[in-house]
Amino acid sequence: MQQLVKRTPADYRWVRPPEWCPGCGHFGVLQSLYNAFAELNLDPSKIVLVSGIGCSSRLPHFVRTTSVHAIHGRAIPYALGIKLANPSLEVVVVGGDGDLMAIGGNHLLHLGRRNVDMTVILMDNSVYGLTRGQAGPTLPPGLKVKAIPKANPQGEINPLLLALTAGFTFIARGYSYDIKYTTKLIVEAIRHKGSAFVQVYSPCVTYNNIMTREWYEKRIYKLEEADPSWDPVVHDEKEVDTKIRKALDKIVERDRLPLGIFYKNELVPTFEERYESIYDPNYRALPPALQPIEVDGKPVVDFEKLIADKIL
Amino acid sequence: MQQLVKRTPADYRWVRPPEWCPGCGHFGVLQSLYNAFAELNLDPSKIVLVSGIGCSSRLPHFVRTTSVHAIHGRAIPYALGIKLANPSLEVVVVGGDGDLMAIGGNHLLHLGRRNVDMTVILMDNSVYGLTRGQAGPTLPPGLKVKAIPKANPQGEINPLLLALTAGFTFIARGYSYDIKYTTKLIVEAIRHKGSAFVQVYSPCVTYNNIMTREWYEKRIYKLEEADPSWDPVVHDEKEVDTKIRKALDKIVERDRLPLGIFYKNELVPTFEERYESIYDPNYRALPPALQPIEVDGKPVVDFEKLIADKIL
Amino acid sequence: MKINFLIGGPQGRGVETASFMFIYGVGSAGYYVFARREFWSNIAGGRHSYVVGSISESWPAPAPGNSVDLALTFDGHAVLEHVFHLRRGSYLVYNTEEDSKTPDSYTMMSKALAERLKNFAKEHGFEPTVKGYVEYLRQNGVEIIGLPYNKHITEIGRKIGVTSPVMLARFVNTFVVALGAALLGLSEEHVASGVGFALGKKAEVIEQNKKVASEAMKLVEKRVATLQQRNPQTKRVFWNGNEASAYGKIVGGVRFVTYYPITPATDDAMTFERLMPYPVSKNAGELSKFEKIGSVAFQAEDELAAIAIAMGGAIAGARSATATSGPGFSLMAEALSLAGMMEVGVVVTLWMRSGPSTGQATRQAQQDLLFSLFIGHGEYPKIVYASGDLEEVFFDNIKVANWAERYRVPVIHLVDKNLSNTFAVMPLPDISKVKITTVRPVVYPQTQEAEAYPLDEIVAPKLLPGISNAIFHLNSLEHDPEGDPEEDPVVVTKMFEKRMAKIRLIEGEIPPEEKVLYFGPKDAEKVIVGWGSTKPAILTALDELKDVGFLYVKMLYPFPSNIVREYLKGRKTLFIENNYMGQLALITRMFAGVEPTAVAIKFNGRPITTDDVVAAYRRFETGENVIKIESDL
Amino acid sequence: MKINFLIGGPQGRGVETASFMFIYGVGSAGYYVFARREFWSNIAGGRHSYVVGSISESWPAPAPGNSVDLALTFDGHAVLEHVFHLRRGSYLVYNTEEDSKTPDSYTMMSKALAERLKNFAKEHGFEPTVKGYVEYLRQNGVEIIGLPYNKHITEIGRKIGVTSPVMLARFVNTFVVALGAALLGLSEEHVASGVGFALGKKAEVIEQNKKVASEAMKLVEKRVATLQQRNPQTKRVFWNGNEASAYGKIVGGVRFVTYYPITPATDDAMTFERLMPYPVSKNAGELSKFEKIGSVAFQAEDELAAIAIAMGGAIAGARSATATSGPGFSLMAEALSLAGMMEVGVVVTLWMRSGPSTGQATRQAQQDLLFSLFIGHGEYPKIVYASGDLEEVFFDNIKVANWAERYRVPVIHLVDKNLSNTFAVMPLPDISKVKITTVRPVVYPQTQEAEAYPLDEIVAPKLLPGISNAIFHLNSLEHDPEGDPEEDPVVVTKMFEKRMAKIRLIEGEIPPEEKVLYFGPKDAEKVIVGWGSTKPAILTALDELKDVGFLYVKMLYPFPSNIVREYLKGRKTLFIENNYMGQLALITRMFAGVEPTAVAIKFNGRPITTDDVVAAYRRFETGENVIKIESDL
Ligand SMILES: Cc1ncc(C[n+]2csc(CCOP(=O)(O)OP(=O)(O)O)c2C)c(N)n1
Ligand SMILES: Cc1ncc(C[n+]2csc(CCOP(=O)(O)OP(=O)(O)O)c2C)c(N)n1
Ligand code: SF4
Ligand code: SF4
Ligand SMILES: [Mg+2]
Ligand SMILES: [Mg+2]
Repeated sequence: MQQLVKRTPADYRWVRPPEWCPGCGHFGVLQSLYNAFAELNLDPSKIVLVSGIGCSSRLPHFVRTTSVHAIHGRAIPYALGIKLANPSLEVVVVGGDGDLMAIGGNHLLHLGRRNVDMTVILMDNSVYGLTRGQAGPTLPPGLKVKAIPKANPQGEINPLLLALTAGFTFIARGYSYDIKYTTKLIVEAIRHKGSAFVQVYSPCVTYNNIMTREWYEKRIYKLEEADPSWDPVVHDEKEVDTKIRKALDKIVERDRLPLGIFYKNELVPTFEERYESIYDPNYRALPPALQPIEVDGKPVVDFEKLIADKIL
Repeated sequence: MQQLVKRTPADYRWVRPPEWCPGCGHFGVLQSLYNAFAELNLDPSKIVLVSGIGCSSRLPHFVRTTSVHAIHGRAIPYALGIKLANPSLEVVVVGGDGDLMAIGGNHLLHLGRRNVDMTVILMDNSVYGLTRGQAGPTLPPGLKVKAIPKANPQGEINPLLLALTAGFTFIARGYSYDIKYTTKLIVEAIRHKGSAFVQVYSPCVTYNNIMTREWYEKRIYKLEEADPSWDPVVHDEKEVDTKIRKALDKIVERDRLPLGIFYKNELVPTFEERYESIYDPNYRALPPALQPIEVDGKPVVDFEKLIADKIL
Repeated sequence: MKINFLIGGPQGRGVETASFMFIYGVGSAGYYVFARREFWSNIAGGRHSYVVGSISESWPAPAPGNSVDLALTFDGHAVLEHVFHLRRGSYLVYNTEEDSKTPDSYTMMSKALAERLKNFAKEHGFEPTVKGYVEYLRQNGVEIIGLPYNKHITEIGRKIGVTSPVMLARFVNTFVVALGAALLGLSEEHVASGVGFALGKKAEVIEQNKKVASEAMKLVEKRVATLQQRNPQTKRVFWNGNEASAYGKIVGGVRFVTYYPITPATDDAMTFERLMPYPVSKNAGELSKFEKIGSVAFQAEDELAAIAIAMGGAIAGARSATATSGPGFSLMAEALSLAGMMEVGVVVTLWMRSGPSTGQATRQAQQDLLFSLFIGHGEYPKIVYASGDLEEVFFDNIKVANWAERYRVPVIHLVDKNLSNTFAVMPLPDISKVKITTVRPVVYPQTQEAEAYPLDEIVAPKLLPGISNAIFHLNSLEHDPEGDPEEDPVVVTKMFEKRMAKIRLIEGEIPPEEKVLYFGPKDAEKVIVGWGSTKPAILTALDELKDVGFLYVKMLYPFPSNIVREYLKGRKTLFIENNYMGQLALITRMFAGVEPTAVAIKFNGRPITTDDVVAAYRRFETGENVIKIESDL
Repeated sequence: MKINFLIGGPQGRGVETASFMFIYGVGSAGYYVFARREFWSNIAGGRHSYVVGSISESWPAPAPGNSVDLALTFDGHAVLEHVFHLRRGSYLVYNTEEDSKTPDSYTMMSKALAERLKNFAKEHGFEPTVKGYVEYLRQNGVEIIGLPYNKHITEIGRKIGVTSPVMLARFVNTFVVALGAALLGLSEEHVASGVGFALGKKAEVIEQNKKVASEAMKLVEKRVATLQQRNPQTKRVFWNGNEASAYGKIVGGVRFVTYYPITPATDDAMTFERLMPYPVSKNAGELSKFEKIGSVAFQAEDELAAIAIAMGGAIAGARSATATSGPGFSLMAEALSLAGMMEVGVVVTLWMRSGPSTGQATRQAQQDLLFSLFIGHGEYPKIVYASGDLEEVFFDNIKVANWAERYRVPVIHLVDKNLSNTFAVMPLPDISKVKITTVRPVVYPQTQEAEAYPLDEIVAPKLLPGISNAIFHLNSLEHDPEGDPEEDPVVVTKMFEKRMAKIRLIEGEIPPEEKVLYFGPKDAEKVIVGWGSTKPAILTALDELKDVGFLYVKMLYPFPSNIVREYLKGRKTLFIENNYMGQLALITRMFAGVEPTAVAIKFNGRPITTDDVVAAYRRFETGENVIKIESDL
């Protein structure tokens, strides 16, 4: 039995300090995560933070929760496996634009359509920090950031549009230097029932000399401040199409960059719910990770019954 | 020197017959392709058809053009390499929903943002034909097609929404039993300057017993027939946002399924154009595949000049 | 008694159903059957496919050779495909309505085969028609049962009130099977069992087909044999290799299987999926209160995800596996290296097929041994283990799941297309032999930090998220005991050695009899060495080849060098493999330092048969040392 | 004359710039420099990084050992990291302002190292402070140059009119380098060259730093050596291994390079990209009308795409390559198998690093040899070739590009982190030796069908889309000569053998001297065997180890079994490798059947040094046969 404790952000701080460049946007995401975990008072042994490879993907090492620092681009499937085997865990993926959208783009796409109840946080700096500054998939075409030999000849992908295409049922955008706001979005994302996606603009101070703090602060605004009637939540099946269209309208904005929650729909059944109804009514009560599989070395499944229709 | 000939669809027919199940939707795509090549009177030795693996991906073997039948999910990068090395080739990718959107989803996503001048034709039957009928990524949730043991627990992805997210500058949808219409779309796609995407509903008569000819014919309609004023073309930079929003509006329709051209924008520079302006002004005149690299075994590049700034 | 049979016809038009009907019918009479399916890598289109097998009163049934006693053909194309698989005394059942057809008229026949057939006819001076080839066979002592199929079926249809051509066409399966059954002296009742089994649930269809069978059986009077009802005195199962694998997983406690569809692996995972939820045994302790339990069977977006999701399942605490074939396995290289580094126990059931690349996707090969041994960048411990028959496939699935959990390393379980498409009526495995060895997780009384990689234990105590109350870090980067990134040369050396020490641990703990088996005379001067699904053919051949031993290697990595060296010391060796390079021979030299005497290789996509083994051995005795096998049944 | 030096400090704070300044400065005085960089796998955060190298009057400069003559440190942390890399007679330059700091106060120091240092201090009875360790060193004969850096820099700043702390902090590089230069008796003018080279374009900055250097040089009077201006009589280049590779590609006609960023491979591709467009030589035939030509350098979305795009480039007719490291290489397995099957010549430049998995991403290893040999499912021909120094890296890039085109197989070019981060001032390679062997494509007068896989030629005539006027099908499935899917057993056997025949072709055509090199006395009883970047250290050690031979293997696959067997016959062998398994030793046994006598292995992420080779050899002489090397410079 765990004691009932009220945890503080500091309770989620790991003993070793972050190894990021001073001023890196990722610090803000880290702090927001500490705050969000504290606000939700989550048991750190029941959270699994999963990441790939990148400066951003080092984040789990600075957090006092269970974590899996996996390989480049595959954080989502690792997280998915953990969640499906034990749906009672709180699973959160963090990663960079390179990790989650270049090499890992396909998994992001296919997570959304499953609507597994977990959260993905994109720490977007439009460059590959850890490999020294190459163009990330969110870098607009024609920009020549510091370390690349020529201007970027490739176009950019809008992460929120991708999330919507994928089928994420919670879609939000934050800004790493606005820790309070980002905390709030992460709290909502974790609370959301279904696959949640949060893009956080998280500038790389070492390699992205164009999309800097100043650059962002000239462009960002908050959805609910610009339009106090903004309500991204689908309250009724019938609203789905309108809310999607409204979200799209904001998502494709390019000159100014809205922050906030763009879309939220808890009426879509989660994968876990669908799995329970289609495959196994006891799925959530007795998921794979919680099943005993033997008694004194003997299988718990009745083999002869299982194979009855194959016996001559 | 090639003779100037007017080719007929039959000129693109390979000696060996297709090995698909009788009635398979893929026959319609094949015929449309023959027709389109003939209409454009393309030299079959200058077309490169590229595919991955699947029933659909066998298509190149039934066509009298140069072709590359590659591996599952990677048709796009193979095609991309061919096109970038020799931009004068007409490169067309064909593949199934499994090939281009499940295992190959990431390459589709990243092709669009480059806007390389080539065409991708998705032969969509919402199942994996060649591996005997598993759910494809366009199969709606909850459907139990013939060969899968349980209803589909995963959601679906809308290929056109994905194409728009990716940045394709030509987006269309056809229906394989309407060969005339599909021919037209393919002709337009090949003519388009930039990355073109054509989804063709192409029923699998053996494994998809739900999304059948009847099923589609109850739902499809043509954009320009429903709305004679429909104009998907971006004629001016300023129109981009409106046209994207209009396309989105149609793309997200779910109860009825519009066919036609959803979006077309030739104002976005192609990758080849950008590459030429950023990297190498002679790129299209003298692309990698056309460059001599030696004279009598000696390099054509002046090494000492090339390395001058490194010499002490 | 031993009868080899073959059922062949155009792919996708009922050959498979006919085979099931036939095998089940024979099985229901109390016999054992060992059969295998050959088919083209496309869904339909009329390519030729067939099932070849043997019927026996005892188990193991002998593995087939390069010719059959009885060939049941659907069409003239099938006759032509098997002209060289018949011999004096064989029986051929065929449709005389195709007599006038030529190789060229079968557009789905390989041009190369059509050429060979035509040349053959020319050389032997007969007409290149079905009839010509049949006559040739008859002259060479093959017993021919030629019947006008459609004429008979139409007549039978009339009798039972069916006239629609579509429906009549569907009777061909039953018609052909019934002819075969009659030739084997099988009773109508057993054919009826086969019909019932193969045609599923529709009562009317079954009744009609039973009548078709009954009428068809009257058409032949000859007898190849007389299979009388017998009592095998043991429970028997009719299944294939993919299924045996899935049942093994379920019994072995695997509760998490991921897959991306690929031939010939998919049916392993899909059987695991189809059987869900699973009935709970009475002696299941706390679980007994549930009537059924479930698992996770998950179709991933690709194999990169399939292996990662499976590893995620293992990290969370489920026994996890993924089933794939070569192309998918290639995509798992990076994750397997991670499994070694992060210390995650996961099973990859690798259904090998003929490569390289897409190759012959539905054909047999053992080409992925070396790749399995060294897959993934960097050095890390793993287990590579191969099964050779369906019983092994079943039991080995349990073993490898135990090992993955015990050693927390990736385990590559090598099986192949040949096993996947082996259909057998065989004794039900005795699961009283099964032992599932789980490792209990640590559970702390209160949430606390824990070391995922303590340096003082080769395999760390098991920490599970959410279950252990432990806060711990798993890491793909080289790390310290707490799992944090570390590049200190002393720590990284220890960590590397700790991981690699698992190899010795595995070598020490797994008993020799699970690594290699030796058959034949103890002191044989000559030894055949093999692995995987060549086992039944080699064992069957041993009956004929006296004085030869058979060293059968199951554990490929860590390679049991000492044991193998001991067995092979001072003997002449013939390695027999379904590949080009002689891969087992290579690793035997690499690890055990033993110089192979000769290698027999077959790489045309077809399995090695009993006749192949015998012929290869004869050539070996004459001093050949690279023996290429080219038979094609 | 030979001087080993080291420059160390917190990562991301100018150590690299200082090293360039120093190396260029020394180089500008006419010397050769051979240096390598060690750094942590994160961008900043203050981990310790350093450059270690040697200065010489001739080339090749000797490879460094496990200690240095001169250590230039930025901070106390750096001193502590190198306590054991100094020996009697070494010089240490350090900042006395850090005297009072302890290992624990350097939070970015590995805990394990801090522990070891503290224990050491305790054992030797001194205070665990920077001062304590420095005193210990002094007592052990190390010459100490301790200065209060900031105090001096502030003073110098005042003199030259700079007071801002941020700007003063930037002078540390130059300050430290100047102290070192003074100790080496280098003239101010050469230091100024280094400053100019390292600090780029801003004239003001350069001027200030020159002044800083000039002032700093006055602070030391001691001399380690006196490097007088000399004339090396040859053109020299200052580059690193990644750059040498990129120049090799460009010269070798590679015009299509794809990459997905990964350490330590990216700079190969990015140099190729940065240098574009390339100047055209005067003797370039029809090309001479262009002043510059371009290529395609393409950043892909992942390595699956990178290799596929490169192969696409090759199919279209460009010489194509992709550069990667272990994790990316793992992702290329499936495509490499396809390259074998479809017969596409593509080069993978594999910059190995320490694994498994992400491992130590910026550290050295030779762990991917076996994986390279057997990567990808199925059996197919390939070439695996390794380079051992920068000159080889340059020339081998040309060779492998030739071979990929000639044999139309995938070529894996093995290089490693050690080579990538070797910085050398060395003779400019003599490109008069270069021979580029292109294959002209078929060009039909009119569009026609053509066989992509004719059975009568091992390597088919070259067909290029759009260029050959040919209609042809390339295929991942087993195919007939026209490239259409085929499963006929006879055709597939021929096709398989035709592909594998390339192995013999390659073996026969490539001359022995490009496969292995032998150094040392012809009749040495004992032979060191090695491959790749251990070459300079082994060669340097040979100077000390008399009577020992060195067999250096460059061609790893097809393995030159006969040649290796010939060289090793009857001799005792010591294999020296930067891995755990002794992979070259394993493949030598597998392919050549030669039993290695002993293996020396180092797997802590650090390269094998000259001292390591000497020590390993001594232990080998005493009969050890598994020699673990643990040194850490
Ligand atoms: C398969 C593979 N390819 C490449 C790499 C090298 N790599 C490490 S981090 C990284 C990109 C990091 O960029 P991003 O995810 O945006 O994170 P950031 O550093 O910007 O926070 C790459 C390409 C790798 N580790 N594995
Ligand atoms: C890496 C890899 N994984 C799996 C497969 C097996 N496979 C062959 S085709 C196919 C799916 C085909 O579906 P789709 O692309 O939709 O084509 P369709 O057959 O439906 O036209 C799969 C999974 C493969 N060839 N390679
Ligand atoms: S390189 Fe960029 S992303 Fe990485 S730590 Fe530094 S500032 Fe942050
Ligand atoms: S299985 Fe489906 S997709 Fe494949 S050929 Fe048959 S009908 Fe077409
Ligand atoms: Mg980034
Ligand atoms: Mg499909």
